Amino acid sequence: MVNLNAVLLISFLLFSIGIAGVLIRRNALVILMCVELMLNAANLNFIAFARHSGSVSGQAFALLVMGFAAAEVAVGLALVVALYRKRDTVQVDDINLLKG
Amino acid sequence: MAEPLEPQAPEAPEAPAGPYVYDYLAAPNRQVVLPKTVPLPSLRTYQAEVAAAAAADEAKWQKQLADFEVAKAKAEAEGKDAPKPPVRAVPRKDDNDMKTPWPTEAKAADLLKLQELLGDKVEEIFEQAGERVCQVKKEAILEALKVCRDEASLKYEMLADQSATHYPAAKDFAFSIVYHLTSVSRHQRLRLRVLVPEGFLPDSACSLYPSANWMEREIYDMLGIRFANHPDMTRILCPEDWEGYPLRKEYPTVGLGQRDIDFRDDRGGVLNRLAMVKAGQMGINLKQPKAE
Amino acid sequence: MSFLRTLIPFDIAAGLTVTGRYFGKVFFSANRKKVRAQIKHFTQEYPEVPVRLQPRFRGRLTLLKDEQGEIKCVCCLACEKICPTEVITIEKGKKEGRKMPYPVRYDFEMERCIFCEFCVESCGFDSIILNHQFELAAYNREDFSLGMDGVAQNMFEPSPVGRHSVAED
Amino acid sequence: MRGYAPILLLVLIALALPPLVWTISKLLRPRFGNANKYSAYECGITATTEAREKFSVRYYLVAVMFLVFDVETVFLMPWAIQMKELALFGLIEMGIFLFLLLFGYGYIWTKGALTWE
Amino acid sequence: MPTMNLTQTLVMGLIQVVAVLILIFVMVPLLTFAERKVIGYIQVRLGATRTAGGLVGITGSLNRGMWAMGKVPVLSILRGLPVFIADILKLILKEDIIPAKAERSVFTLAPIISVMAAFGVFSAIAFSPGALFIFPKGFPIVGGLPFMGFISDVNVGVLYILGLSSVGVYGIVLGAWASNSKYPLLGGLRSAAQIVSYEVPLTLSLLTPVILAGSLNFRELSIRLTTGADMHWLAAFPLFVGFFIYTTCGFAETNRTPFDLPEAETELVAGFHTEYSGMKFGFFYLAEYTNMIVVSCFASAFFLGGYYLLPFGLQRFIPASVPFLGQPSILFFFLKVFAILFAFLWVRATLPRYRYDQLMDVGWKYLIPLTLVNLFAAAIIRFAF
Amino acid sequence: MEHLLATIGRNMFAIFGVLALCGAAFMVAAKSAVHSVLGFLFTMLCIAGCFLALEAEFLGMAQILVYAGGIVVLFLFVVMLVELSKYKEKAIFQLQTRSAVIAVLIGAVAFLVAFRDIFFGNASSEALVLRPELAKGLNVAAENAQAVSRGLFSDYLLPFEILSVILLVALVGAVVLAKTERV
Amino acid sequence: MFKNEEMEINLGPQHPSTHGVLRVKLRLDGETVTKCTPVIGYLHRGVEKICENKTYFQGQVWTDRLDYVAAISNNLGWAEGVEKLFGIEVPRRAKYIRTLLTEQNRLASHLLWLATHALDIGAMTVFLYAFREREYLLDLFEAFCGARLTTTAFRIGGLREDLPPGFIKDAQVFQDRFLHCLYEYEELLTENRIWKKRTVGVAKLNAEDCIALGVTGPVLRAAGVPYDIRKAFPNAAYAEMDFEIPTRTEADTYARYLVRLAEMRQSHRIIQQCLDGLPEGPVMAKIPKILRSEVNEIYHPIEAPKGELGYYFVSEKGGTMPYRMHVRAPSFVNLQALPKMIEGRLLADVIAAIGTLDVVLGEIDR
Amino acid sequence: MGVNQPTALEHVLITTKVEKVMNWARASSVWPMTFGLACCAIEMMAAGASKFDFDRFGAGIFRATPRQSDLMIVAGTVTYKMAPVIKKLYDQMPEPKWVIAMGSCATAGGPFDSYHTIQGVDKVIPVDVFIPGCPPKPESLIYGFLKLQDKIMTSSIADRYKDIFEEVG
Repeated sequence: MVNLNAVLLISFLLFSIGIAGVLIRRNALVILMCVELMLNAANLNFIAFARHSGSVSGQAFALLVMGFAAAEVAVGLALVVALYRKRDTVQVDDINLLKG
Repeated sequence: MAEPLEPQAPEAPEAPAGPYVYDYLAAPNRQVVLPKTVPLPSLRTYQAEVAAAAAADEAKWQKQLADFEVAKAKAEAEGKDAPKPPVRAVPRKDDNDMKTPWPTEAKAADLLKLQELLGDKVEEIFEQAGERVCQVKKEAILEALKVCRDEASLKYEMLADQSATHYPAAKDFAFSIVYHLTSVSRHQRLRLRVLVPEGFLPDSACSLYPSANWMEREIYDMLGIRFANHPDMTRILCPEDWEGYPLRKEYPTVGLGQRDIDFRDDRGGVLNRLAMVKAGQMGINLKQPKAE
Repeated sequence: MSFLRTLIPFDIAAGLTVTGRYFGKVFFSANRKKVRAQIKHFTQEYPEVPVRLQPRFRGRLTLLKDEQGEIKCVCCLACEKICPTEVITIEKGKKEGRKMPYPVRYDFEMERCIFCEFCVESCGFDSIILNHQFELAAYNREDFSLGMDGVAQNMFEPSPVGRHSVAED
Repeated sequence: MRGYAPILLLVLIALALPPLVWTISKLLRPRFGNANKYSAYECGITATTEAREKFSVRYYLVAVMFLVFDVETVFLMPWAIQMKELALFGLIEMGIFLFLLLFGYGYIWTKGALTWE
Repeated sequence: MPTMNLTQTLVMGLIQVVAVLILIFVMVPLLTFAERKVIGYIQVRLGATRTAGGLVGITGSLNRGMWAMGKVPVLSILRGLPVFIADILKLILKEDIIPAKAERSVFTLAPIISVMAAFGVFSAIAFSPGALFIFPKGFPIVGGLPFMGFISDVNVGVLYILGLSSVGVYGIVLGAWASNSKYPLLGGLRSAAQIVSYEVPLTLSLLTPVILAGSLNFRELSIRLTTGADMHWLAAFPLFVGFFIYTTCGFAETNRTPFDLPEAETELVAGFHTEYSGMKFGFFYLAEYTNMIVVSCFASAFFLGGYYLLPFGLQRFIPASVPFLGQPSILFFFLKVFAILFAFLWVRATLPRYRYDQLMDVGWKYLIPLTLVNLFAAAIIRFAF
Repeated sequence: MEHLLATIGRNMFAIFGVLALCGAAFMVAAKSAVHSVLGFLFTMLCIAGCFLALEAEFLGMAQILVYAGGIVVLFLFVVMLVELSKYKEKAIFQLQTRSAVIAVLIGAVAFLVAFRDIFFGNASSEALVLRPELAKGLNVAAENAQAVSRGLFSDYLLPFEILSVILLVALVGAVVLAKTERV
Repeated sequence: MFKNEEMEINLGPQHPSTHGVLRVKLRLDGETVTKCTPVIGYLHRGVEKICENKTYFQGQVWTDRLDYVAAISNNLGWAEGVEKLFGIEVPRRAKYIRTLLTEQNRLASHLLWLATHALDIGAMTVFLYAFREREYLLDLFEAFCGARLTTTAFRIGGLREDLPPGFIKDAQVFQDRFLHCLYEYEELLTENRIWKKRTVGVAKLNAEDCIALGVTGPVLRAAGVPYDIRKAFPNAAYAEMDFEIPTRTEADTYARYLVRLAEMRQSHRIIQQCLDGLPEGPVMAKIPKILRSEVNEIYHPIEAPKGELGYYFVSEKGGTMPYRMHVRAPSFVNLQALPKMIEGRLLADVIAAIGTLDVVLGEIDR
Repeated sequence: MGVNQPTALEHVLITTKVEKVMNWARASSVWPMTFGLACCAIEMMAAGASKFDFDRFGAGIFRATPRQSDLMIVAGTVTYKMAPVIKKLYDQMPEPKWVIAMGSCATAGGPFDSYHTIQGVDKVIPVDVFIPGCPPKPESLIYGFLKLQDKIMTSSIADRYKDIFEEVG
């Protein structure tokens, strides 16, 4: 049987890689991917604790999270595409709306 | 690694670097024979020829008669039998099913109408082998085409074909360009012809007949006649960098050597040497191509 | 009704019927005799079964010999002149005991030949024909220069055909 | 989770198979190349423009629509297997869920997102 | 089923995996061969009948034997069978070109992904409802254990198959992208969008049997659909419609005519694998045909009665006491698989291909509403009866 | 043998987890966005493996279906849409936020140090086992999908309905954003 | 939208659906064609130049290789053109046999068109069925003149030989079978929804554009213009034949498909009339062995399967070779309409448009 | 040219029967490229159609891309403009590869001895089998193909390297 600590450790590491990615990468697409990664880390915890507590509601909620993540990606990428069409770039530091 | 095998080619001349091409202009049996006549069908020429032939015939006959008279007088004088009176030669009738079509006076209403509309811009109209020909001045071709297309009684909507011929033997022109017009609604055909000298830019018919686009490009490609106001006057059949205009009479059928390319990977010059051997056996002149 | 036709693909079913019928025909016909009766041009298994050629088929040029084994050609050069692709070269010569000229060389460059039969048509002495040979492939271009004294291929004999042509029944 | 062990095994074998075959064939096959051989194929013409130039944004739209429907299917699955147990309640609930999605489907249909121009 | 220890599980799994691999490696080349033959027969020609080597020696006797085989009506379809071995061998012996502009790693990875997805899917298919035979007792390690007709019997088999087959699309997209050439790019993107689009109606049409049977387990679903006690006879209708929708989507998923746009030869040369040669292309080929078999297995199990003889609830008219016809059998399953595979080839030989926009229209505007209606009908039937 | 296999079986989660971490690291560090997507795909598949190891079958499959099958495809399409060779990133990392890496690393180390006992101490390790009394008559391990279904349709009704609205909004929003007028 | 949004792609010269070596440069916006430039000349063989150096008798063999799919039509144009140049009257039986063979060749050409067009659109079986029927016709050609494709069928002044024995019987066998074959193609294609989707409304070219671009043949007739040289300027024995000019008004690919199918039926009718009413008599006119021309200029069009095929000759006095020979190839002119037909449409329509134009590169490039 | 050296494994293969099996596989599964140039292309298509059925020899899978084909049937006239394209396509084919020059034009320029026509495709790429005829009958092509199969069957790895070094003919 899986050790709860192992789950927590791995989910934590995933989450921190996600955060690091969001902070250091310039490519908006990779940043979005990192956000997804963070969501997944959270899902992992949901499932682990659901297992731990013996109920399935954590799993059900993780499923919902997946749905929300999908919606988020759809809109996020639509934004990237829209920005790209306007600015010809997907680098976040090039995208400065105020500069017009 | 083994060295490439050297083929035994003792009698081959020392091969200079670079690929070889056939020297067509210097090669035997490849010389171009330029035509001596100008085969431009024309009623006027034909009539002149017929008249000249008839006159020559008549003159011959008169000479024969005169000869006969002389001979008769001589015979009478010598007291011999009178020679046979000459019989005027009747053209021999061939026993075949051929009826050579000669140019005749224009009788078709279309041609007369065209002459009426264009006036002195028409150089000549006639019919031959059932085809109507109208030769117009080279500056007026566009106008003639416009009349042909738009005039209600003519209505030649379609430019079926356009082509040109090279006449190196002619003096005051070098090319004839013919336009074959078809009236789809009236089922009539007409040939317009212009004679253009070298270097003259005839007007493009593209604006009136879009189908002329490629045909004029082809004429340019093959004969080197450029058209004014053409949207895209580039070569169409030959590659862009082609040298010469193939359908001109001075261009040899086998070309100027472009085709004798050799794409094989020649490792160590083996192929070159073999080509030299072969050429030596066949008596072919080889020359080095110009530097690119 | 048209909605129903859109929903249920009758048209596709019709096409499938046609192809399916053919599949059945070929699949269940023993020895393919039945099929061949219905569809004349069913696959001809060429290397195993010899090819049926039409009598007028234009194959390779062949020089004919008469009953005495003499070459019939009298070097009138009609074929050489008429040949559109100029693949025939004849060299006139004399031979003991023969009145008519005798071809010392009769070269036929098969690689350029277009098998138009103009030469045969022009020949007034019936001394050449196009035979029914079509198996002409070779590994080298040189093999196509036929003359009167070739070993592998010459102007009199058909070239040896491949070992695939072993006919059955 | 024992049931998944053979699956994992098969997947691993499937992953290992192509490299294995390639290694074998590498030992057997001839190799000889020149610059032409490694150039991109374009019907025999030397390509003059970059291949990765641009793609239609339609492909993105298709992917978005697929994603949404995919999520919908994932949520339909648990409902489908528990259909009998969830009874009318489930039917209505899924009806609302589907209705909202189909509303979007109809909307993008009218917007022309489904039409490939 | 006797409980197994871990080693036994693993060894048993290995045996079964090998069995499935053999199945794939026999079926796929046979399928390509059958494709030649069936399409050939439809087109009133013979297809492959002989191999190289004339009439002497080993190859000669091979050829002579096949010539004799041509005399027998139905057997003649086996003429030229060795050609498929030659095909594989030749592909292995062929040079493998990686274009200079291509992204080497991704270019190599793409066929692996394709093969992985196609093979992985096989592991959740149950070819037979139960044990095929039992290993004799004296057998090392696995003695006394049953050899099952499936690799593994997972609870969410349907979901697993759907998920893994959707991974297959990466092989195509990445292969196309890595080629860095125009025709593959156009073909690959088309292919990806097409597969992705038809995935929706495909999944939705698979939901029909799921609703009717209430399980995600491949084997259970299949058995319940045919012999389930709570199956109403009306359920045959949504299943019947679902079968056609599923097969249509399956044609599109596997890029077969009339949906073979991505590799439409007459437009895009060879689609996404234009730049692939040798065995890299061979693996794409393998994956494509494996996918065809997978689709056929699915249709056979869920819509055509699976292990039982008759589909659409007709099996109830044959009592279980009838010795062979009333019992489930692996033979019936494969019979149906072969029938659908034949349909694949038949359709390929008959129909023209859609244009790309029309293909997307068919998917999004025609099949999705149809499947939703069908799904609703199934739900009503399941709910009301 | 038996023991080895059992060990491997017990540590399946860890194996998948470490693989997922590798994938994630590759994703963040990769130069090309396509490589990033590949890393992302690999991570998602490994996380699905983790879910399976946690006996959440349905969720594992849903993970493959939604993430590997849907979201990554979307990412890939967008990457291929926007990443042209001429727009290659000059620098893949933001220079000004290099300090962020350090901050994150320091945070991670601090976290690990602070909870070292909990993570690595033997005493507190707790196996993830299901409490049978909470399974409500269902064999959760065997009928995971049914269980999730029950959970979803009883406890999370409202979020479920909200999700449909959000999906609707996402669909419409994405279409509207991407299908703007051509300039 | 994007700065560099258009992709340039070469279709051909080596491409499965460009019917030889046509190259089409396309600019694509996504899948939509914004600009289309056909590039020809990959099969330019200098036929016109060669024919200027060959006698009128020899020149025919090059016409075989122009439109190699319909060699007999090309032979007919050459033979009739030269006969017009010399004023030769051909015996009636020869005219009938020429008509018969030309129509059979039209069938063969249309069958090949159907085969390749269907293959381009994906219906591969039609390809093989059509080729199967075509083999019949090729057998007939081989029986008549000894070659299947490059027939060199006619001679100036008539024919070399009369029909071989058994020809009429074999031709009748084909006649009896052919309509059933046509029915099969129709079953496979005409009503098929995919075929209709691929062809209805695709590659439209209305009558005005057709005439302006010089497009002739089935493409023009599918636009509603009943222009057929067999009726407009009857040659061979067409004046004595009873047939109709099938037209459609939709001017799209489907209409052209239907027009060509109807034309096959009409050809079938003409062949039947030729077979039934074949007159007795000689097949060769009396002409001298060496033809020497007068100064003349001839343009002789005939209705080839693809459209108006015209031969333009300029002859010099006493010459045995044409001074200038020019071929007005139908495909050359028809291909000009390609950009007009497909610009603004999809990539797949390019294939359909090339197929529906029925181009043969041999006569385009010459 | 270091890449052209036989590998150690190939040295072993040369001395064993394995090579025979390899040759058999290659000869039995020759996939031609769809590459029609002119008239001969029509006969090539006819050879693939029902009556002759190229597929009987295991050569029925016409691949559109050079990357997946083994055989290039140069069917028709090779012109100056087309020659670089042919060269490129030939180069893009993976080893081992073969070329059949079908018809007089591809063999020697045929009737087109003119300015734009390459006199024989062997000036551009190495040719294995020449088939004269204008165009050759489909049976003729099949015969040429059988000759090619013979050539493949009797070839050896050693020959291949010799070919690469000499590259003549």
